[in-house]
Amino acid sequence: GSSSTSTNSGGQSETSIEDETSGEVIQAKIGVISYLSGAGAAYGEAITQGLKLAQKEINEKGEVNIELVIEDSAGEAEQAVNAGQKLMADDSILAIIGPTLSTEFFAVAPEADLNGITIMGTSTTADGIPEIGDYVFRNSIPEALAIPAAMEKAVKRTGAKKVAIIYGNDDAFTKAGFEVMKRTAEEMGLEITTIETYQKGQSDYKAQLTKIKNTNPDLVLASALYNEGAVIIDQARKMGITVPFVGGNGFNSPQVIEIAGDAANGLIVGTPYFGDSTDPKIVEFNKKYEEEYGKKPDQFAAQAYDALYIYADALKRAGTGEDRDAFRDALAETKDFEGILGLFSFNEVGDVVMDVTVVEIKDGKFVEFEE
Amino acid sequence: MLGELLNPYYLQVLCFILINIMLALSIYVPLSSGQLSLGSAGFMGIGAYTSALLTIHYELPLYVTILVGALLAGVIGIIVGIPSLRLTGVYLAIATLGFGEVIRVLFVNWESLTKGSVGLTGIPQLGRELLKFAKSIGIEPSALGLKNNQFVYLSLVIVLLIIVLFILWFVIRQQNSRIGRAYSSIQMDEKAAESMGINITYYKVLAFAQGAFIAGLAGALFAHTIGYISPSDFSYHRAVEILIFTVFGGSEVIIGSVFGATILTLLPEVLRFVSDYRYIFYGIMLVILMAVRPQGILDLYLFYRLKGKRIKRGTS
Amino acid sequence: MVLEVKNITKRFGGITALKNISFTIQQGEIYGLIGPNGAGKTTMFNCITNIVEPTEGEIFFNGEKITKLKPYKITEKGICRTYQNIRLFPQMTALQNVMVGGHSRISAGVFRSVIRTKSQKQEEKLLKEKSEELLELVGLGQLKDQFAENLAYGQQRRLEIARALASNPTLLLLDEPAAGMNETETDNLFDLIKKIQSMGITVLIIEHDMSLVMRLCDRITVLNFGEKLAEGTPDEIQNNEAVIEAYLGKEEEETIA
Amino acid sequence: MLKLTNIETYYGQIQALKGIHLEVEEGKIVTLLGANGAGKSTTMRTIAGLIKPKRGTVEFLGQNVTGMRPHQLLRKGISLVPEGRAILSTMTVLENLEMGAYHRKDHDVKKDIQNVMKRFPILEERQSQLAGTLSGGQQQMLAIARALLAKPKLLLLDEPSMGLAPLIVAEIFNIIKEIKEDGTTVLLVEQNAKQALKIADYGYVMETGKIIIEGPADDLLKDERIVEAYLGKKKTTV
Amino acid sequence: MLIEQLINGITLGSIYAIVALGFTLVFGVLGIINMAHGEIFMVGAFIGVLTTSVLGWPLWLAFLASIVVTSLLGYLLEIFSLRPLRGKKGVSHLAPLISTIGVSIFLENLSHHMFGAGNKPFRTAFAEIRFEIGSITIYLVQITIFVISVILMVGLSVWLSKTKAGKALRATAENLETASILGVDTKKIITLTVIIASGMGGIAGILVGMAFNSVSPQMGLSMGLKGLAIIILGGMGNVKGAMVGGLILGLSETLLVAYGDSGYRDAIAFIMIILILLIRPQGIFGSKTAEGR
Ligand SMILES: Nc1ncnc2c1ncn2[C@@H]1O[C@H](COP(=O)(O)OP(=O)(O)OP(=O)(O)O)[C@@H](O)[C@H]1O
Ligand SMILES: Nc1ncnc2c1ncn2[C@@H]1O[C@H](COP(=O)(O)OP(=O)(O)OP(=O)(O)O)[C@@H](O)[C@H]1O
Ligand SMILES: CC(C)C[C@H](N)C(=O)O
Ligand SMILES: [Mg+2]
Ligand SMILES: [Mg+2]
Repeated sequence: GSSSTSTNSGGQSETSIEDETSGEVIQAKIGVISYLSGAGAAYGEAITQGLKLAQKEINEKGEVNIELVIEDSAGEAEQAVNAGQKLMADDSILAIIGPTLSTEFFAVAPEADLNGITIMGTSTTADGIPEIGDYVFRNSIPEALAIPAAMEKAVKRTGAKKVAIIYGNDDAFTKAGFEVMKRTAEEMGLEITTIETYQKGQSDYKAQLTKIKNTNPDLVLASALYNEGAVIIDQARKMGITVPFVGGNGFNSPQVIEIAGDAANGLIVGTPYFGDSTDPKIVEFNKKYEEEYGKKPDQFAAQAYDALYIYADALKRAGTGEDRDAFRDALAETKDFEGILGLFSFNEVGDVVMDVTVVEIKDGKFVEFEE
Repeated sequence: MLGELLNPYYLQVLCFILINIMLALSIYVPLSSGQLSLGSAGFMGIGAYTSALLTIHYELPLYVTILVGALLAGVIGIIVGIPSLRLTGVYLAIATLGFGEVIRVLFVNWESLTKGSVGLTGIPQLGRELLKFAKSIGIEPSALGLKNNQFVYLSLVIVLLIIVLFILWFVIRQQNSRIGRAYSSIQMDEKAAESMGINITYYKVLAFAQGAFIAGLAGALFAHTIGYISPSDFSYHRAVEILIFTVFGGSEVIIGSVFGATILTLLPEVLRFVSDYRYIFYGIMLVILMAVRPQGILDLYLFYRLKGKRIKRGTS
Repeated sequence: MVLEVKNITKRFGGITALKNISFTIQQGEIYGLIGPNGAGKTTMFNCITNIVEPTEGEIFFNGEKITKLKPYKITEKGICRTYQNIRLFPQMTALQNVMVGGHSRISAGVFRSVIRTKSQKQEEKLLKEKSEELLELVGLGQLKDQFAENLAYGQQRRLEIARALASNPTLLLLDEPAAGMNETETDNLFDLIKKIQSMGITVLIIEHDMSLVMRLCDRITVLNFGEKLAEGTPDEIQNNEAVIEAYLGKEEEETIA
Repeated sequence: MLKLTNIETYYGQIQALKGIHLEVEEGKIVTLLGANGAGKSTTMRTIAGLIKPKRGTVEFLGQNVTGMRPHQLLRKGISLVPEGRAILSTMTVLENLEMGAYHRKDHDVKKDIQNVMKRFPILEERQSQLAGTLSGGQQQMLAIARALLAKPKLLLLDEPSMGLAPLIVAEIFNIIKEIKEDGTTVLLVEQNAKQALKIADYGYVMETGKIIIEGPADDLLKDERIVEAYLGKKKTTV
Repeated sequence: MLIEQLINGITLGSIYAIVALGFTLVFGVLGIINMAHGEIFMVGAFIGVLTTSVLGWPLWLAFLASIVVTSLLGYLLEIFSLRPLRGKKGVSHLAPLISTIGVSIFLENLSHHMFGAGNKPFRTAFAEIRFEIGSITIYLVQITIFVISVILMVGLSVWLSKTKAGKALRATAENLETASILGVDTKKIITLTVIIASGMGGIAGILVGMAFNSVSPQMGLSMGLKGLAIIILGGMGNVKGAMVGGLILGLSETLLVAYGDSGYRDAIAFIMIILILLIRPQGIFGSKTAEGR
C-alpha cells in the first residue's frame, strides 16, 4: 500500500473528509524523541518540522489520526533515555520515532526493544542500529550506503588517485562516516595523503587545511555535519583548495550553500533525498514545507516526513493504533513504500533498502551528479 | 497505584538522580577540604570505561568490574591529586577541568580500546543482570507481583539507593570526626590548619582521591544503567553540571549536594512542558538563585537552625 | 632546655629579616620576644614552626633538630602557635576550632572514624571534654557553639590560645596576644598566661604591651632590625640603654593608682 | 561637625549598635572607648559609610550624609583608618600611599608623600616593597600615613596603636596631636584608654552597642567606673 | 608550509589572546572567572553577522554595533549576576562562577532561539582582501587581528600600571572595602571593567567571524575554555600573560595539527596548563603572595 501526497494540493480545504470517515479513523499516539535544545538542535528542528507537516497532512486525509508526543533529548543520551522511558511507560503510546543522534539511539533503542515498542530512527546513520533488536528500525540510509556511492562516482569522473580525509573525531556520526570513507578509499585503491581531524565547535580549520593543501590531493573526503562542513569547505576554497569535496549525509543540506556560498561548489554527496529534484512529489513537498516554515527542507526533514508516512502506512495495515506488536509486524513488512525519498523497504533486520542519489553543488545549487 | 509508582520512567529518572547524587558528592568531598576539583567528569569516565570494557571483554561479574572501575579512578585520583596540591582555588578548578578534558580526548583518540567517539554499546545493564540472577535462583518477578521491566528498574533503584546511602553514611560519619574536622580546617585556612598539626598533604590527597573514587563508582554505575557510553558523556558539560548540583544545593553542607542533584535532575524533566525554553529558564534560575542565596539553597546556618541551634549569620 | 635557636638567619630577597639569632628557652619559663616593628619577631615564629624555612641556622626542640620538619610534625612534637593576624577557622564553632587543635593528640583514621570504634568514641569524648575545659579556661565557655567569625576581636584572640593549647604543647608561641585588648582585658590575659605556665607549659611571647611583658616574662630577648639587641631579665632590659633607645623610649609615664 | 542620632546598625540579624548618639565638634579629638565587641568599630564603619545603619541619621557639617557611599564621604572629608590595617598587600608601599591621595586633584601630592615618608622613615626605605610583606606594625604605619594623605577634615582612627612598638605608639599619639593642631578633627577608637583620654578633648564609652558614659576627657580619666573597667586594676609599672 | 602554519597560529593565538584579555581583566578586578565571557564574545560575532550580512552595514559600523551591544551585555551581566553577590558574607568564589555559568547557558540558548542553531556566514568584502607572497596567502584580516590584539594588550597594560584609574582598579581588585574608603567609586570601576572586558569580547567575536566565516551559538564555549586555559597559563589577572599565553596556545595548536596528531588539539591547551602549573603554580607571569603573618 502506498500513501502519496497527490490529492492534497497545499491548502487546508478538505475538512469534509474527516466527517465522513470519522467512524473508522485509526487513532494512534506516536512518541517522538528529538534533539531540540543545544548544539545540534537544528537537526531536531528539521526533524520535528518534517514530522509535523506529515502529521497535518495525514490527519487531514482522515484514515488515521496521529497524535505526536514530542520530547526533547538535548542531544544527550541520558535525557534521551529519560524521554524514551517516559514514552514507553505511557501505554497509550504505540511507537517511537527518534532520537536524532546515533549516540542517543544506542542508549534508547535497547530499552525500547526490551519493552516491545517499535522505535525508528529517521536520521541515525551509524553502523549497527537496526541490529539492536526486532523492534528497532530506521529509514535513514546508513553512511555505509551513501558514501561509497558518492565516492565511486566522484572518482570515476575526476580520475582521482589521491585523497585527503578530514573528519570530526569526537562525534560518533562523523567518525562512523570517516571509517566508511577510509574503508572505501582503501578498497578502491586510492592513496590517502593525510587524515586530519577536528573537534566540535572549532571555528578555525586552517591548520588542517594547510596541511591538506600541501599534500595536493585530487579529492577531499570530509565527514562532517553541515555546520562545520560548510565552514571547512569555505575556508578551504579561500586557501586555494579547489578540488571537489565528497561528504556524508550530514553534509547534505541547503544550509551548506547558505553558509559557504560559492565556496560550496564542488561538494558531492550521496543522499536518499535530492531537494532540487524536479520530481513533482519533491517540488510539492518543498513548497508546502516552505509555506509552513519559511525555509527549504533538508534531508532530515524529508526523512522524518517520510518516516511518519511509513508509520501511517503500517498503521493502516495493522488496523489498530493500540497493539504495539501488531504495529511492529506491520511495519516490518513495509515494502516498496513510495515516499518522497523514493521506493522504500526494510530488509530482514529493519534497515533501509533504497536507492542512493548522488548530487553535487554546482553554481550554488544541488544538481544531480553527472558523470 | 503500585503499578503507577513503579513506572519505569520514574524509576529511570530516580536512577539518574541517585547517580547524580554520587557525582555531586564527588565534588563535595574534595570541596569540604577546600579543593574545588572539576575533574569528576574525567574520573567518572575512567570508572565507566573501565567497568564497561571489563564486562564486555572479560565477562567479569558486575560487582567486580564496578569496584575495579571505582578503584582505578581512586588510584588515578591519588596520582593526579599529589601534583595538584600545589594549586589552589580557580587554578585547581581549571587544571582539573583540564584533566577531565584530557581524559575525554584520550577516550576519543584511543580507538583500539574505546572505539573512539562511537562509544561502547551493549554494556550489560545492572538491573537486567539482577533479573537474570534472580531468575537463576528461582525468583520470578511475577511472584512479587511485578512485571519483568518493573523488576529490572526497581532492583536497579534499590541497588543504587543502597550505594548512595552507604556513601552518605560514610561521608557524614567521616565529617563528624577527626578527619572531617581536618578537612574543614584545611578548607578555611590551610596554613593555620598545618600549624595545628594537620598533615595537609595527606588529607588533601585523601579527599581528592575519595572524590575520584566516588566519581569513578558513579561512572561505572552510570555505564551499567544506561548501557551505552561515549566520550561525550564525560565532557565539560558534565563537569559543570556536577558542579552546579553541589553549589546549587549548597556546598557547605552535605545535604546540599543531595538536594541539588535531586532538584536539578528533576528540573529538566519537570520543565519538559516548556521544552524549547527550558535551558533559558535554567540559566535564569541559576542567576536568580545565586543572587538570593549565594551559599546555595541550604547553608550551614540554615542547617544549624534546623538542628535547633540558634546561630545567626552576619553580613559584612 | 626546651628550645634552642642557633644562628638563625632569614633573608627575603634583599631584606635580611633575621641575622644570626640564637637564644635558648628553659622548661617552664615565660620568655619574651620584643623589638620594634619589623624587627623580625614574627619571622622568628615562622622559622620555629617552619612556616618559612630559615636561610641558615638550626633549631632544636627538646634536644631534637626540627629545622626541616613539616609544620604539622613540629606541632606533633609539641610546639603550637597563635597568629598576629587572627587565623581562626571562621565557620566552625568555637568548640570545633579547639577540637581541631587537638588533632595531633588523637589518632583515628578514616576507617576508625567511620566505623566509630570504641577507642575512637572514647578519644573523641575525651577531646571534647578537654576542649570544653580549655574554653572555660580562656573564658569562652558560654560561647562554645558560636561561630568563630561572630566573636569579637578579643574573644577571637583567646579562642586562638585555647585552640593552640588543645594540641598539648610543651611550648606555646603567642604572637601579640594582647593586641586590641584594653587594660582590664590585658590583666585577664596575664592571669591566663600565668595559669598556662602553671600547667607546665613553656611560653614564648611576642608583645608590644610592655606592662604585660615586664610583669609576665622571666627572660626577654630584644630584636632590632633582625639582630639581637639584648637578652636578659625584665629589669635588665628595662634599664638597657640600647633597648630604651631603639624600642622602649624614655619613660615619661607616671603610674596611676 | 559630626552628629550621630539614634544610630542602629545590624550585621544580618545581629544588632551591633542600639541607638547611638554621638557628636564630634570641629577641631577636637574625641575618643570612643569600650570593651571588645562593644561596637566601636561598627560605629566607625557606619560613619565611614561601609555599613548602612538601619535607623538613625549621620550628619556631617550640617548635612545629612546617612547612607552615602564611602568614596562620597571621603570627598566630603571623612577618612577612615580601619581596624586591622587593610593595606593593599599586592601593591607597593608607594602605590599604597598614592592611593591615599586618590581623590585629591591638587598638585601637592608628591610633596605630601615626601612629608609622610619623613615621618615614617621605614616607609621611604621600603617604598617599592609589596605592602603585604611588611611586618604587622609597618603595615599599621602605612595605613595611618595613607589616611593622612587624604587630607581629611575628619579622621577616623580605629585602634591606630594596635601592634605598634611603644616608641611608635608615642609617636602616633604625637602625630594625632599634630593633626589636630593642623585643624583636622579626629575621632579615635583606642584600647589604650589612658593615653587616648590624655590627648582627647571629649570621650564616649560604649558597652554592648550603647553609649553608657560620656564627658570631657579629663573627667573621664578620673571616673571610677572607667578606671575600674578600662584602665586595669593592677598597677602599670613600667 | 611552516610559514603558512605560523601565520595561522599567530592569527588564532591573537584571537585567543583578545578573548583571554577579557577574562583576565574581570578576574584581575573581581577575582571572578566570568564564565559568560565566551557567550558575550559569541553575541558580538552574531551582531557582526546581523549588521553586515543581513542589514548590509559597513564594517566599521558593525564593529561599533558589536562593541555597543556586548558592552551593554557586560553592564547587564554586572547588574544582574555579579553585583547582587558582592559584599555578602559567605559568598564563596563558587557563587559568581555558577551565576555566570547561568548567564552563559541563558545567552547560548537565547541566541539559539533568536538566530537558529546553525552556523551563520559572515560576509564582508574586507575579509576577502589578501596578499600573495610567493605561494603564501595572507589575508588583511589576519594582520588586522594581530595588530588589534597587540594594541589592546599594550593599551591595557599601560592603562593598568600607569594611570590613576588603573591603580584604582587594582586596589578594587585587592580589597573592595579598602578601595572604597580611599575614595574609589568601586561600583563604577567594577562596572566599567566588566563593560570594557565585554566590549573586547565583542571585538574578538567580530574578528573571529570575519577570519573564519563561521558564527554559531556554540562558538562561545570552546573559545571560553581556551580563554580560561590561557589566563591560567599566563598567570591570572596578568595582561602580558594573556597575550603570551594566547600566542603560545594558538601556535602550539596549529603546530600540533601540522606536525602531530590533530586529534589531540583540544587537549593541548590543558596538557600545557597542567605542565606549566606543575612548574610554576602561579602561571608564567603570575606572582606569589606572602604567608604566615
Ligand atoms: N615574605 C616577605 N617578603 C619580604 N619581606 C618580608 C617578608 N616577610 C617579612 N618581611 C620583612 O621582614 C621584616 C621582619 O618582619 P616581621 O613580620 O618578622 O616583623 P615583626 O618583628 O613581627 O614586626 P611587628 O611587631 O610589626 O609585627 C620586615 O621588615 C618585613 O618587611
Ligand atoms: N561581620 C560581622 N558579622 C556579625 N557580627 C559582627 C560582625 N562584625 C562585628 N560583629 C559583632 O558586632 C558587635 C560589635 O563589634 P565591633 O567590631 O564593632 O566591636 P568593637 O567594639 O570594635 O570590638 P573590638 O575592640 O574587639 O574591636 C560584636 O558583638 C561582634 O561580634
Ligand atoms: C542529525 C544527524 C547528523 C545524525 C547523524 N546522522 C547520526 O547518526 O548521529
Ligand atoms: Mg609581627
Ligand atoms: Mg573594633
